[in-house]
Amino acid sequence: MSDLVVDGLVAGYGDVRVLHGVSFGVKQGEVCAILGPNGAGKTTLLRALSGMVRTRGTATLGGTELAGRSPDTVARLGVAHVPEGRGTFMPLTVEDNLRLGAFVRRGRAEIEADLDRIFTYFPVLKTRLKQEAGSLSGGEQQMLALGRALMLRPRLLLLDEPSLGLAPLVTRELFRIVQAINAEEQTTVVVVEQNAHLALGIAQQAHVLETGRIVLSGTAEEIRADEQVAQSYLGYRV
Amino acid sequence: MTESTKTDEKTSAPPATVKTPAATRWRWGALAVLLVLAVYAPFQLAPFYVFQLTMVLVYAVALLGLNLLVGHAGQISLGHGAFFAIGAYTAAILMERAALPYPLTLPVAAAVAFLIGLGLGVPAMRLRGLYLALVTLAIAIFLVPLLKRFEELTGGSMGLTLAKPQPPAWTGLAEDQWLYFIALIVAVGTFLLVASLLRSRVGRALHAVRDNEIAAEVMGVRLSFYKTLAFAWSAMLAGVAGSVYTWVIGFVSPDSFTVNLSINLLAGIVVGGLGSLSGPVLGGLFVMFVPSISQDINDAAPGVIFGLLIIAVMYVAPTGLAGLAGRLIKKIPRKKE
Amino acid sequence: MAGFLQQIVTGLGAGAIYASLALALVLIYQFTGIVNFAQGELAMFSTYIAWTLVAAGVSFWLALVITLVVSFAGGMLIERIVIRPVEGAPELTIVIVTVGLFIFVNAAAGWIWTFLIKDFPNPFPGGALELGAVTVNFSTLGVLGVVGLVMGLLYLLFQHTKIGLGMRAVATNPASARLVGIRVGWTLALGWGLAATVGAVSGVLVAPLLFLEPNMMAGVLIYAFAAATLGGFDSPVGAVIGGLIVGVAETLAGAYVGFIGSDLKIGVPLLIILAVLLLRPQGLFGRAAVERA
Amino acid sequence: MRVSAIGCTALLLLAVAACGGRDSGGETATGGGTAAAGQCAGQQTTGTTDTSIKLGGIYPLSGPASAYGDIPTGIKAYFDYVNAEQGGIDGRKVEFVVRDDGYSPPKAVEEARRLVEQEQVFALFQTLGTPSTTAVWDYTNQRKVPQVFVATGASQWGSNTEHPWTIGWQPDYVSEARVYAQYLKEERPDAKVAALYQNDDFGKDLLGGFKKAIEGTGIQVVAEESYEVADPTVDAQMGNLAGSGADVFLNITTPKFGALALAADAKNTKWNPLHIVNNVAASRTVLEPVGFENVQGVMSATYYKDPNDPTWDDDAEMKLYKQKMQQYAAGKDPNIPYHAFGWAAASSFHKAMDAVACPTREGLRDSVRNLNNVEVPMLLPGITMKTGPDDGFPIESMQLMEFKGERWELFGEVIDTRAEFGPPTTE
Repeated sequence: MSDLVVDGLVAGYGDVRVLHGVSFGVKQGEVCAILGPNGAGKTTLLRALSGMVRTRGTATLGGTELAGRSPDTVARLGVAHVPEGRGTFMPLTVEDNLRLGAFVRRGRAEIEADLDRIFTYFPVLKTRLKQEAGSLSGGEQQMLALGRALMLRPRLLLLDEPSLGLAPLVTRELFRIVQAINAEEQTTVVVVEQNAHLALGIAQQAHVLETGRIVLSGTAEEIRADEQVAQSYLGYRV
Repeated sequence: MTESTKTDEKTSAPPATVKTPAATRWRWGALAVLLVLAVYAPFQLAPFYVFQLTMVLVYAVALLGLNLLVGHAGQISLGHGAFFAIGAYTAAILMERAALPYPLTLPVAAAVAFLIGLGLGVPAMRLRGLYLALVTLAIAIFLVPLLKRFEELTGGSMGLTLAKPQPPAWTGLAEDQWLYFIALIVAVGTFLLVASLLRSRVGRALHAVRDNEIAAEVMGVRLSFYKTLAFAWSAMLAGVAGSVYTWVIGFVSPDSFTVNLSINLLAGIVVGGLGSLSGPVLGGLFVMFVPSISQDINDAAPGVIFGLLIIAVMYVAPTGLAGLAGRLIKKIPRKKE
Repeated sequence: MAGFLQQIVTGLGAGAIYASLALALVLIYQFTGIVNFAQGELAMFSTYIAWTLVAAGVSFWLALVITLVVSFAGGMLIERIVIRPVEGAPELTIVIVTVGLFIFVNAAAGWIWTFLIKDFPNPFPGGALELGAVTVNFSTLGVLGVVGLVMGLLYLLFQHTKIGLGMRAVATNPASARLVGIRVGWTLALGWGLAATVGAVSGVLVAPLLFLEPNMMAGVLIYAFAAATLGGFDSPVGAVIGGLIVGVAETLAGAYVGFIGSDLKIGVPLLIILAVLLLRPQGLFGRAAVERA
Repeated sequence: MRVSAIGCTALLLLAVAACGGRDSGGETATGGGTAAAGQCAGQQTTGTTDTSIKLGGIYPLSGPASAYGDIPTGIKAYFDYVNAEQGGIDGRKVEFVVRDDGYSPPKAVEEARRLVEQEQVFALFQTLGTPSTTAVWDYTNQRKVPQVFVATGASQWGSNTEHPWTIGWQPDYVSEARVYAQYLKEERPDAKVAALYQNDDFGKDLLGGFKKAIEGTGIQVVAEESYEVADPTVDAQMGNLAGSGADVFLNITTPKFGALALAADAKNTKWNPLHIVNNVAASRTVLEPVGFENVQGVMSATYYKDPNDPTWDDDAEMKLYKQKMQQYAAGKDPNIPYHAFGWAAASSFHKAMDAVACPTREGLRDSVRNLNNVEVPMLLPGITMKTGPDDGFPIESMQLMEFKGERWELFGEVIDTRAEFGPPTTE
């Protein structure tokens, strides 16, 4: 039984349609990778799920409709979206950024506990607590973005190109943490990634998106084994 | 700058015109009709309406300058009225104190406004957006007491009264018609000048500055140079409009050029439509006619209606009347399809 | 020397007036990146509401409370009704809408209450503090005190409450704020409400000193702009200090620089702004990143 | 997009042209006037018939100077009353068209042309403000359209000989300054005067007239400070003036700034000069917000009856004014002095029309320049309108007053400045 069910999702900007009916499902606690070339509509898909763009079709999370709702409502339903560019509140402190992640939650004690939990994943953030978020390095900012998302205690985590602009070593570390989070918190994750190799490394399921349509779906292993995918997105032949 | 404002700015830039042959024909046809009408109008209209249209043309020339700065270079000026005043006073002082024939005052007024624009533009153009708007606002406010201070030259708060240019006998034209044609020639001339300017390398550089300063800089556009130049040209056009204004009204005084003029001009170009060539004309019509319309609706408090009309136009046409007109026309053929 | 000190005190008195309105301007700018040209007029309108209540026999303090509440609601309403429809339009469009609002509110106030100047009760005692040869009016001290208090309350609100955190988030990155679940629309309305309330405080402070009439705030607005520019448009502290500097500088220049005199002293804030912006474009207390428009 | 926008502009202009063409009125149109006959033959009758007369007025109804927009309310009330109860002026019902110029000269030019060319008015009855009036007076005089009783006190309306069609009404600022100078000469021959003035023609005319009038006396101006109408306060100026040690303070301001200066003077307990406030700012409506206890002993001069002044409670004209205001300007406060000003000006116009030889534009022009001690009931007792071939100033007399208790008290004789000083001049 899939937790996230996307059915016939259509989305775009103004008169330009980007997604032409996308359907897939993600099981509770699974990581799902969305692959595809630039301009395929990967980012738009995540934006459609979190309500940042207008949509048609349905997308339900545990039976609750997400499509057509505003981003703040979707967040209140337990969806944390780490957008392209990380969405950091630059002039605010690291602590402010993290607390904003828990903006819709109540329960002071739990929130304080979650802060501590996030420092176990990202110890570096604890040392930078009173520093401006804008002064962090790219990798640290990505960690902050992840930490902010986790502060929501999300049921569904949407990650948009977490590797963008980061050094390979940092990227690998980041994906390791995502995997750990997924394992420990049982959070469902949808990750959009150029670096298919990395994404497939932590995903159970994967879909390839081209010009707004899913052209290929399967388990991570199946996708990795697909010759065309290998050629286009993995950069090597099987 | 936040992400959302970035996208806003992108959408606010007028889309590039796609010139299909049909569209080009349409365009030239419309322009030709417009010009014929403009030449024909003063022989058909009552002198009062001719005078009103003359003022529309004067404002249109000033707005053309403002459009260059705001619409094409993306810089906000709340001090355009000050350059208008500089042009007007230059013409008035030359006619009054130096007895210069009036046609000669226009190039001098243009040059003076250009130079002052250049001088103020060098420091002002290091500022962006809001800060530039406020500094130019301060210039507009400061000009009024400054004009009063140099009384021997400017006539102080009493201003200067001038004889209006008389039509040469051979034209057989009345005074209003003569002034109208002068304004029309100046308007057409400046419109052609600006149109060709925008098609040149300079125009492309300005658009690059407006759409993305950083990218423009990377592409090797000398930002401050073009911004300062845009500011000076904008001032020059305001100066040209100012000198024609002096001929038409025959009177300049500090009260003619209060900060309200600058604010009305900015409202005029935004209402008319930024970045389009018809925006200044529509804006000129707005500046000229809407205050009287407001009074016809409510003569107890015209400001109430004027304020509401400005807000209403911005609701209906957030990108200005030129954009609205464009959208309306676009809808017609679509229905036929 | 006493004359000089007295000039400074006079300047501080004027500066406190500018600062109070600058505070409201800065509030809106922080949230929306919009300079609200109608801010002073809204403050004037609020003051008329207070005046009407007092004239109807309501006690001053009760009238003040009612006015602040009404202004807050009015500010939010204006955001929902007037600004919301053009949300997403180019910034300049929104600025022009506030210009329209300026003209509308100004004319409406004249229509409703006439242009006769009105006496507004002064909450502060009428006397003055004599410090040697220098006289400091109690009303000047009162205005400075209230401006300081408002600034302190705003600081507490922004730095130590969840709503304040949300407002700062909306101010810096509205798209991202939406993603963490903040209702951005309501927060913006809240910002307008808050600015209108601070504006109302400014109007009530200013009215006993300048007399209440529809154009009461128009002159103050220009100086408030100067104050906000000088201090940095995103810094409430900067707005207040900017206001005081502008007030003192124009008074001193008007008094001691012969060429400037009273007629050209309005040029002094202009020069200060220009100098400050060229050396430090974000203003004295602003952040470089905020140069957004 | 641009393409169609130009098209639309074309259509719009076409529409403007079309609607303009329909009701175009030529320069020669007579506007339904009846041809004058007899001694009046050949004179202009535009805008008037045997049963009607159309007048146009230009005032700032919008913008920062809108306070003056109350003047036409008083005028309209007067004409409505005369139309309804006296059958108009000499059988001619008055139609009064008011236009808004927002205190902007170019707008005033436009509105003057609208009134003269489109509305075909008989005369411009009042344009307000020196800048707007100056902007249109060349036009009205070339057109030979009377521009009568303009609402500004600049002295050029009376002294300029090239504009016979334009004439002022209220005492000009120079005359007013002379009244104060005259008083000081007699009562305080060694006065040291500090002056606050508005930095425009009004402030400079009054201060200049005052300086001229005190030449050769022991009175001297020891300090002067100006303010701009855009200034929020005058505290800094008042501080400087207080430091001058003057014993007379001349307050040359418009109402709001007058109140600010009065309040600043009251607040400063160390400086207690004789405070003279000019007529423009001397209304009881200005003093009341300052607090009557703070303005005791303040001096001024006036020429028309202040509706706020209990002195006139039993005055027949004041009673009539208040009653008719209630009747014909319902909801308007008769105590606003601008309403009374408008009423007085309108009633002066009525008197001038009563005295015309011909009901023509020329007739009005000659009549207003040949007023022979015409009494206007709204003016102070003893003040009349008088003009002549070399005197273009209808009202030149004022009476001094001092604020006592809760009202102005007139004192001394009516001062005819012309008798004392000759024609006003700032030179």
